Amino acid sequence: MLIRIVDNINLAEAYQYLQSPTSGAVNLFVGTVRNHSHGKEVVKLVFEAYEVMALKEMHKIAVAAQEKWILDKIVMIHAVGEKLPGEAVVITGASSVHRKAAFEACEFLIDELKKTVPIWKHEFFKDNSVWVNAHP
Amino acid sequence: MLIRIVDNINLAEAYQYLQSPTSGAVNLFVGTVRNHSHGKEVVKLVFEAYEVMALKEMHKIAVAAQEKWILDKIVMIHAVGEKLPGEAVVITGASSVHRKAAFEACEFLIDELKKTVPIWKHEFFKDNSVWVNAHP
Amino acid sequence: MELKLFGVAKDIIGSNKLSITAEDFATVGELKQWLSQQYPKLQQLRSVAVAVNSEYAEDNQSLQNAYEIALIPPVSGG
Amino acid sequence: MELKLFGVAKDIIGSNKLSITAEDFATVGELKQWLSQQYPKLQQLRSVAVAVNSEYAEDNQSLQNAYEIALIPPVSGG
Repeated sequence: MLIRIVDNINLAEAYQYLQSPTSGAVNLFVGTVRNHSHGKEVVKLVFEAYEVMALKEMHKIAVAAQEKWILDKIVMIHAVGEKLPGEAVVITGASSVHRKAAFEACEFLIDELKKTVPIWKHEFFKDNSVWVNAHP
Repeated sequence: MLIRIVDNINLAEAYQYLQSPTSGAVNLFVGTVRNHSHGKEVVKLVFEAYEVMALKEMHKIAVAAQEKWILDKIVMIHAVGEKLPGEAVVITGASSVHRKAAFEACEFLIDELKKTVPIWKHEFFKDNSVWVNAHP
Repeated sequence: MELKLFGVAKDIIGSNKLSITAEDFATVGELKQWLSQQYPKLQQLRSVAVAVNSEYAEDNQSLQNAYEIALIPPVSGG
Repeated sequence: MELKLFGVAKDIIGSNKLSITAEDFATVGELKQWLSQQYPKLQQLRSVAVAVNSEYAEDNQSLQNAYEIALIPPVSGG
């Protein structure tokens, strides 16, 4: 498994890692910065991670995916720092013999990442900023 | 929508097309050549397309996906010619505001492509070759 | 008129096209019937469809106005 | 010992770390209680977890053997 916190997401690197002659299917999810959120224009996002713990939690999720599906390879890469609208902030991916497992595992990886991995998104609008999800 | 029959799959081109500042989610499926099929070693695949009809059928599938989900962009790219184990033969992809639609649409695109698009896979083993799916 | 052939159908018939006279066949179904008599190995396929003007055609469809006809053996893209 | 602070917790407390004496708190729960009294705005958050040695910790977990403690406000990666 390729599990990393990076400054800049590299899709080609993720695909290169996942692709293998024993796999017939690769599924990749890329999360990107939207220019609107809650009806307001987003200027930028800034991501902050508790890196050592984030890597551990991502590793646990990847292991859980391997227990649920028969997978060749798994990728989880999250960016930190300032990201502008359109830019990639996260990649999850899985390769497998058949496509169903790759799709299901890739979706599981991003769903779980959002629940437990200690990374925080600071959303900047023109006139204010919020830590996403912080308040009920 | 980006719908093409090509000699060589280009993942970066597919992602560039899908990515947009109004989207928060991109899902990409890449089908690749496996080195084994039915327990035998695969030497190569050769894909043949009835190109004008294949493009029309892919277009219909993309339109059907747009009717089922709210999507930003759709990609369907299939390669023709000789492909070796590990090489990419098809990409489907979708971008959307939220990830659920991107995942579901991307899977729909590849599922439907396999059912109706007039493209044929000739599988070459060491000692023989078969047209995949031809016989019951 | 030319009948376009692909995949296993090309191998069975031994060419990538076949000259036919569309007027000899009232419908797609009649063309399919004639082909399966001429090339019995086509009957062993999982399915055989016909495309008229690069669209899937039903058996009862006429071949009048056909400017492009193709035989579509079971597809296996992806 | 240093309590690591992230995200909105860092903003509320006004620093990315806070010096604490782990021996003052028998459990994670006691530390959380003390923090929410010192920084009442923490109570407005959707949730506050504590990580001990970079693993999520239950409220009844001891802080003995803790070499790294962090406050984990609601995560929002992805």
